[in-house]
This record gives sequence, structure tokens and C-alpha cells, in this order.
Amino acid sequence: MTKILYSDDLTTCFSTWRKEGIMTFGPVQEAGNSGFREVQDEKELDMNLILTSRTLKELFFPRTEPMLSYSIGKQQIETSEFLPSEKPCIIFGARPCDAAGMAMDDELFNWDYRDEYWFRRRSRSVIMTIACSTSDDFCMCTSLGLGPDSAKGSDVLLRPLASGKGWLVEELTEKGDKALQSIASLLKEGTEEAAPTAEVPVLFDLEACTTWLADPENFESHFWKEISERCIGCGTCTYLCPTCHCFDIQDEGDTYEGIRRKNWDSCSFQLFTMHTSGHNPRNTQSARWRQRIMHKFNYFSLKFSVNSCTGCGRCTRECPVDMGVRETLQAISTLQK
Amino acid sequence: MTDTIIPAQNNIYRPAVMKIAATRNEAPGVQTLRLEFQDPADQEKFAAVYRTGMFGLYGIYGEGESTFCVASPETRKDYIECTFRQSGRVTTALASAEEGDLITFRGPYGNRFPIEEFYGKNLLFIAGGIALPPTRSVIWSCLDQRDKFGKITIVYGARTVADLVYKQELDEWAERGDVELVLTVDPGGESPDWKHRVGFVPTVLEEAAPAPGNCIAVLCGPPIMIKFTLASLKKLGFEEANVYTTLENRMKCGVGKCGRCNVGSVYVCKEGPVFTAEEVSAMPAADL
Amino acid sequence: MSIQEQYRSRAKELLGEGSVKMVIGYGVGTTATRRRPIFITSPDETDRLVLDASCRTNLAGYLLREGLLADQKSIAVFLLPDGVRALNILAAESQLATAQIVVLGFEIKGEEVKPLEGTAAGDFSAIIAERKEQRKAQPSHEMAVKLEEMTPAERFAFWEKEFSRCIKCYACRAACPMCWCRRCVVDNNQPQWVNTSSHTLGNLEWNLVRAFHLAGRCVECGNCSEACPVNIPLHLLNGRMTDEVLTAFDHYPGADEQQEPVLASFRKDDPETFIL
Amino acid sequence: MSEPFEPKIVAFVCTYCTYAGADLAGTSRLKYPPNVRIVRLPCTGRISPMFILKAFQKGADGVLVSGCHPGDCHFDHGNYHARRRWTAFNALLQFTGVPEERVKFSWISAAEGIKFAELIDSITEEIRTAGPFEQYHKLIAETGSAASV
Repeated sequence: MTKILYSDDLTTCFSTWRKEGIMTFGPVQEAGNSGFREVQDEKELDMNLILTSRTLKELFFPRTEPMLSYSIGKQQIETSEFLPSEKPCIIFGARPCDAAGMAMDDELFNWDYRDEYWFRRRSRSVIMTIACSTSDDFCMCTSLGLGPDSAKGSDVLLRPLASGKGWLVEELTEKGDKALQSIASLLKEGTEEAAPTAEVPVLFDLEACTTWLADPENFESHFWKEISERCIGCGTCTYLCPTCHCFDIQDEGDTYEGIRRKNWDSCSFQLFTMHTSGHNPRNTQSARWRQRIMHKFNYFSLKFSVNSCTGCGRCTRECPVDMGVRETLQAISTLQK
Repeated sequence: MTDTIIPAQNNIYRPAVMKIAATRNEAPGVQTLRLEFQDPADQEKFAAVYRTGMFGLYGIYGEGESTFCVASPETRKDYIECTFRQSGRVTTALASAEEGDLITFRGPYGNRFPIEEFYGKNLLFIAGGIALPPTRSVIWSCLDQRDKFGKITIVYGARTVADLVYKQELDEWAERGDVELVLTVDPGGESPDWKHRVGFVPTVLEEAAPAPGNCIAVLCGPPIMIKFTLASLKKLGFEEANVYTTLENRMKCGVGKCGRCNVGSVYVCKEGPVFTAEEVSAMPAADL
Repeated sequence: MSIQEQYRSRAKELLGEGSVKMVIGYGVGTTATRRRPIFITSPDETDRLVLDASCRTNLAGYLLREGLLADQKSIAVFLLPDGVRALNILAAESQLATAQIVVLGFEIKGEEVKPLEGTAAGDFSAIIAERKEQRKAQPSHEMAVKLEEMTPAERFAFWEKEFSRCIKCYACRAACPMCWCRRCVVDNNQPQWVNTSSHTLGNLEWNLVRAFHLAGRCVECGNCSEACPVNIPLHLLNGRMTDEVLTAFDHYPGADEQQEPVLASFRKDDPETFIL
Repeated sequence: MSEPFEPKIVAFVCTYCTYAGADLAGTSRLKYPPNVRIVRLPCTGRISPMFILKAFQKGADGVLVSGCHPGDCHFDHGNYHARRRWTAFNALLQFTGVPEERVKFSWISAAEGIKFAELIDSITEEIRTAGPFEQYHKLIAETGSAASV
């Protein structure tokens, strides 16, 4: 016997949460582009998306976020913080790859120094993930050791029913359990079968790739130039990546008052690492692409024992010149054999 | 790599406020600021954590933050001195700040020079141009407890006589008698009354020929100088493990999050900025 | 022989006889309909070239890769007529010498790919002239017409919504063959004219700056709209700028390589309708 | 009671004509509203559209750009270049819905003190009637509010 949440009850479900003062978020499609935002009710959601074009990370790490405001007077500087509210949130309808990405970045944002902006949002949020029963040409979670029903990073996992009329509900964390308690009356016991999960083919041998990447000999391999020759150095892959976390800190305002902000930044950009002197440690696009791959599949795992790629496939899906992690790792995988 | 020391922080991006207690022009475009914390709690936190080698992010609201070393030693923790060259947006604003103005400071971050491991050893300091500040904090850390070390040699060079920084301190070191000071300027950079050497640091270093036995070398300078000086040190018989240097990369957060400063898998902000030459050799050269 | 075969053999010939050091063209992509830019340097690899109706990316921007043309050797590149116009502008703006470029010109009509006669940028002036007339007669984009009919407040609201999505990935800039500045004005911070943050104000500013800097330079190749990961209709902005330079100054961007940049030239009798 | 709305207007003017015209307005004791802040530049050719965006970013309700009449440019042709730029930029502003009364362009010579005073008077009134540039002010305000998530 398992618990089932029927689609028909979703309206009540959302209104119950909102009545309790919980903010509700979910996947929404607008002008051919999709992402997560706050929704008043379930009607705003687009439940047919395989994957939103923008990632879940926007809810924890907005593309631009005021951190501090300052005002400067005679002999005094006053600052105040824009710390995110602790109002509880439920994110309904995340995908396993996105949810896993949030768990990966927890490691980074808690690496000795704790980033309150990230963690305040993380700790107030319950991620209710829907397992994938469909995938597209770019999905590659299975190549990264995850899968269409991975639980990593989720608080509740929902498995679509074969009938399409709802989801089997699995609570994974205490937070998830709590979110379910308030809709306990909507969770029906049942024996319905879940729809089969999407079949996502394994595209490369991850271990072979990480072994190749770990070999210092390969750092200056010709491979990097060849694989990234057509890279135009935009930030699409990084900005649409659930785990890319690089940022810039910028002041906006004048020397009397203004705001210090945290803005997304990208290792694809030439100016990202440029010293004031003009020296640039990663002066070529191939060095920058190498950084991105090495960061995900070598450096990150050296520090945190996990690769920082979830196989969502967005980097390839959205690349203006059809590059991406997929092609690079497929190529490395072949090199290694 | 020495361990990173983590100060207690609530919001890791919120800086402390410091007052400019004094400013000093060092060389054309180069300034030293002496800074004092406004809030005693910040001073206390700093004093509890600061060790020579750590760095900070110095800022002016409205312009941003800029990373450089703390140039004052761990033996003098009731103020911070920093020396910088006016070049970008933040340093330009810092350069136009005056005594009594308030600026911001985040840190201290990073690891340190393991000075207690240097006890009983001879010390060789080598610096080029604007890279004397990180070396200087080690120099003073040692001079303030002079009896714990053997012979101390300082080799310092700059492009021209005008570009030498800390001129007063150079005089002070020259006069102490317990420090051997070798000054040099690049060929063509000498003034008519220049009494010291003329030549590039690596060459001058080889001429001075300090003995590598029981000696620790601390080397800071622009990448090109480091490269050639390391070769000279090798020639003189120094082992890479006994040569310390600092790496300086562009940083925004200073705390391992923003993703810029890594050389290979090593985050300069978290695992540096102090490294032995051996550790630097192990990093991918193409990423430096 | 299919057009793809024709062009492959031309590429092979060019590389084989050593008259070009590289052919920039299209290859197969991740999916059946995706094409990706490829760089062929050996005559043995020309079989990797693909030419079909999916080859729409303007490849002209790759010619400005740092150092690529520095050795004075020639490069062949697959270009649609818009691409040739881009080439003309780059030459007019002294970014490259067309003598170094061998054009492998083609056009796409419906789903059909047709070869274009010629090898030098100048050989395509007839088709470009024809395009100019077509552009003049071409009805505005449906959405552009709608926008013109709106009140200013409605237009502002429309763009506010569109720009609110911008994530400042600068894919539009990176994909644009005309955005060749070594350091973009938004990356200069002394002074910082426009906000770099991707709040709606910063996004509006960025998109206005970019559209303005492309006025009279945009060849409407579609690279930017195509690259934009959040689907902002950039072509509407650029198209409006093209309308303006066409009607006000009879300037069709990239007509030939002698063409003076529209905002770096003037006529004493330029129209002025709004100056008090 | 809120204070009556006083428009903030920034005028970017060339030093040889419009600035001199403004000066003449002053020395002739002509009255014009104090709502305009004049920024003097060597030539209209130096006035980048960036300046206009900056003025709005800092909260201006209106912008005036003004220089020498065609043919009168101190540098011979700076204003001809400016005119082309304005044509394109003005079209862009219209297309993106910046109301026509928010950005004005004019030619005012050193002798036209009266024209300067009258123009400032009329655009100030026009903007006073239109009210604050709320659409833009809203965007500015958003930059100072906490992230929406």
C-alpha cells in the first residue's frame, strides 16, 4: 500500500499550503521559455515539461541578488543586509537532475564558510520532485550515476501513475514529511502502478572520463583546443547549469549609497579571471572550457567527493554552437579506450 | 600548504569598517594605508585569527572590493597595513581616500607562512617591485623576534629607484646590522646617486650567492621574476620545499565560492596564498 | 551531384591546392537537425562538411578569432548572403581584409539550398542589391507591426516583460559577428555606464546599448535571437534599427565593403524630423 | 500632503552653442524653470546615448540633448554625426516605449538665449504634466528590493 496524490486534488493541495503561509513554486512556461517561479495555484504550472529551460538553482541562487545596502555619512558607514526570508516554501515539480544539483552545491556553499544567502533559502524549502517518465535527446542523468527517479536532493519524490492521474508519494526527509502532513487528508492509499521511468541511455563511461581528467599529462592535451574550437565564449551553458555557482560581486550606486550585489558570472568569460595587470591565467577559450570540465569532474570531486554534473543536458540543449558536457565526455570516453 | 584559519562570521560577505589612520606614498602610484578597525569586536576577531601571509579584501562601497595581502606582521595586530598600486576601479578609489576616511575590510583569509618552522634557520627574502608587501609582513614577523632566526638576507629589486617601496624601512633594515640588505634596480632604472646594485633580481641573487644550507627562501614578485628566480635558486642549491611564495589571483569572494582563483584544483583563496615552490610545481603550469 | 557534394569537393580542392588553410563550415550536430560549426584544415576531412537547409548559423564571426588571419593566409567560409554582408561590414570596419576570405556562398529558399556564384565578397553584390530591395518591400515582422500600433506605455510594458527574463549570459553578444569589440562597453567599469546586474533595469540598459551599437551594422542573420536561451525577440529590436537606417539614410548594412559605417558618416541633408 | 511634482531634467549641451545660449539666457535675465541640470560637453558629437541612459538610471524624468545648428559646429561636423546617432537612438527609444516627451533634441545657438529659456520652459511644463517617469522609476526601485525568491 502506498500513498497517492491525485492530480485532481492539486488545487486543494496548493490552497492548503498557501493558507498555511507556505510559498508555492513550480515550473512555469512563459514566452516559450520555462523556469521556476512562485505560483498562486496549480493552474499556472506546466506539468508537461520534460525539463524547464532554466534551472531550479534560480530559487536558491538568483541571477542577481542584493546582499547589502550601504549608506555613507560623515565618519560613518551604515550597512544593512538583504538576507532572504525564512518563510517556508514548497517547490512542486522539480526534476531529479535539478534537485541533485542543489545537494551538490550545498557542499560548495558550506565549504568552511557558510553562505547564508544560499542556506536560508535551502533550509526553508521543500523540494517535491517528480520522477521522469519521458526524456529527450539531451538527457544524460544515467551517464552521471543518477537516474530519472534519483532521490538525491529531494525532500519528496513523486512517481507518476501509469494512469497519468497522479503520483505515488515517497517522503524522503523530515522536511518533506512535514510538508505532506498538512495535506495528509489528500493522500489516498492505493495500489495503482507507477508509470515506467524514462529510459535514458548511458552515453559515456564516466569513470574512464574522470581517470583521463585526473591525469596531469592530459591538462595540456591538444584535445582541449579541438573540442572547444567553436566555443563562442557565451555564458549560456554555465547560466543554465544547475550546479554552476560562480558569481561576481558588484556595487551599484554611488559613494553615498547603493547596493552590493551577488551576480552570476561565468568561467566562459574572458574577463572572469583577468588580473588588473592584464595577465590572464585562462586566456584562451579552450583553457576556459577545460576549466569548466575539470571543475565539474575533477576539482569538485577532489574537494567534495562528488562530481558537479547532474546530466540534465541543458549545456548541450541550449548551446548556440552545439557543444556541451555530453560531447566532451563522450570524446574523452573514447580517447580513454 | 598550511591549514587555512577560518574566522567566525555570520554573513561572510559583510565587511568590517576600518578607518584610515595614516597614508604614505611609497612610489609613483603606490600607497600604503594604515587601517584601524572601528568596532572593537572586529579588531578582536582579527587579532584572534590573523597570521602572517593571510590576505584581505579591501573595499570602498560604490566601487567594490580588491584583494591584496596584509602587509603588517602577525606580531603587530592592532592595525592593518596594506600597500597597493593604483590600477583598477577599487584601487583608484582607495588611492584617493584620505586619512580619517572609512573603508571596508573582509578577512583575514587564507593560510599563512609557517614561521615557527623557520626558527633556528637562515632566512632569505627575495622580492620584486610591488611584491615587497607580502614579504615585508614575514620580514617583520621575524625581525620582531630576531633571536629566533639565523642570518637574514633581503634581496629586493624594482624597475627603477623610484619604484622601490618602503624606502624608510629599507634604510632601517640597512642600518640594523643584523640584516644583510641587497638592493637592485633594473638596468637603466638607476639614479645618479644610486649606490646599490644594477641588474635583474635573479642575476643579483646569484651574485650574492646565499648558502642554501639550513636556509628558507621567501620569494614574491611578478610571475616572470618568480620564474627566473626559481631557476636561480635551484642553481644555488635550494630545495623547492624550502622556498615559499605567494600566488595572487583575481578573487571576488575570498572564501572559495566565486570560482575564479583556482590553479588546477587548488583554490588560492582557501588553500593559499602561501605555497612552497614544490606545491606550485605540482600545479598545472598552464593555469598559472 | 548534390550541392553538398559540390561544396565538399570545392573545399577539398581549395585545401588540396593550398589556396586556403582552413574551411569553416557546418558539420553534423547532436541531433538529426542540428548543425555545428566545424573547422577543416585537411582535404581528407572535407567529407565531414554538411550543407542543407539546417545550416543557418552565420559563421562570419569566427573569422575574427584572435590571430586566425594574422598569417595573411586565406580561409574559406560557408556563408549565406547575410554572412557576406557581415563580411563586408567587418572589412569596412577594418577588422579583416576580404582578400583573405574565400566565400562558399549559398542561399536557402524554403527547404532548398541553392549555390551562389562567386568566391570573393564583392562577387555577391547583385544578390545583396536584390536583398536590399526585398528588405525595403518586406512587410515588418507581425509582432513589430503590433508593437508600432501599441501605445508607448504598452510597448514599454512589452519590453519590460521580455527584458525581465534576460540572464545576462551575453550569448547575443558572443554569437553576433558584429560584436567584435575586444572589450565591450558594459565590461568597462571606469565609468560603469550601465548596470551589469541582470535586474530588469540592467537588462533594459544592456539591450538598448546593444541594439544601438548594431544600428546600421546588423545584417539580421538571426544568430542572436537563436542563441538567446531565454527567447528574447532581439530580431525585433535590430529589425527596427535596420528599418530606420534604411528609410532615413538609405543604408542597407553590408551592401559592399566600401560602404561607410552609417553612424560614422553623414550627409548634410540627412533628414531631421524630431529635432526642436 | 505630498510636495508638488518638480521634474528633474538633465540637459546635455555642447559648450559652443547651447551652453553659450543658456549663458545668454542667464545674462539677459530671462526666467526659466530651475528643473534643468546642465551638463556641458565639448560637442554634441561627444554626447553618447550612454549619457541619456545614465541620466534615467539616476532618476531623471526627462533629458534634453542640444547643440549647434547644422552647419555651425565648432568642429565642423560633430553635430551631423550626432544627428545620425540621435535618429537611430530616438527610433530605438520610441520602439521600446520610452515616451516621446522624455527625451528631446534641439539645436540652440549661442545667440538663442530666448529659445533656450522657452524650450526649457516648455519641456519642463510638458514633463510636469506627464508626471514623474514612473515606468523607469519602478525599474530603479526594483534594483533596491530584495530578490523575489
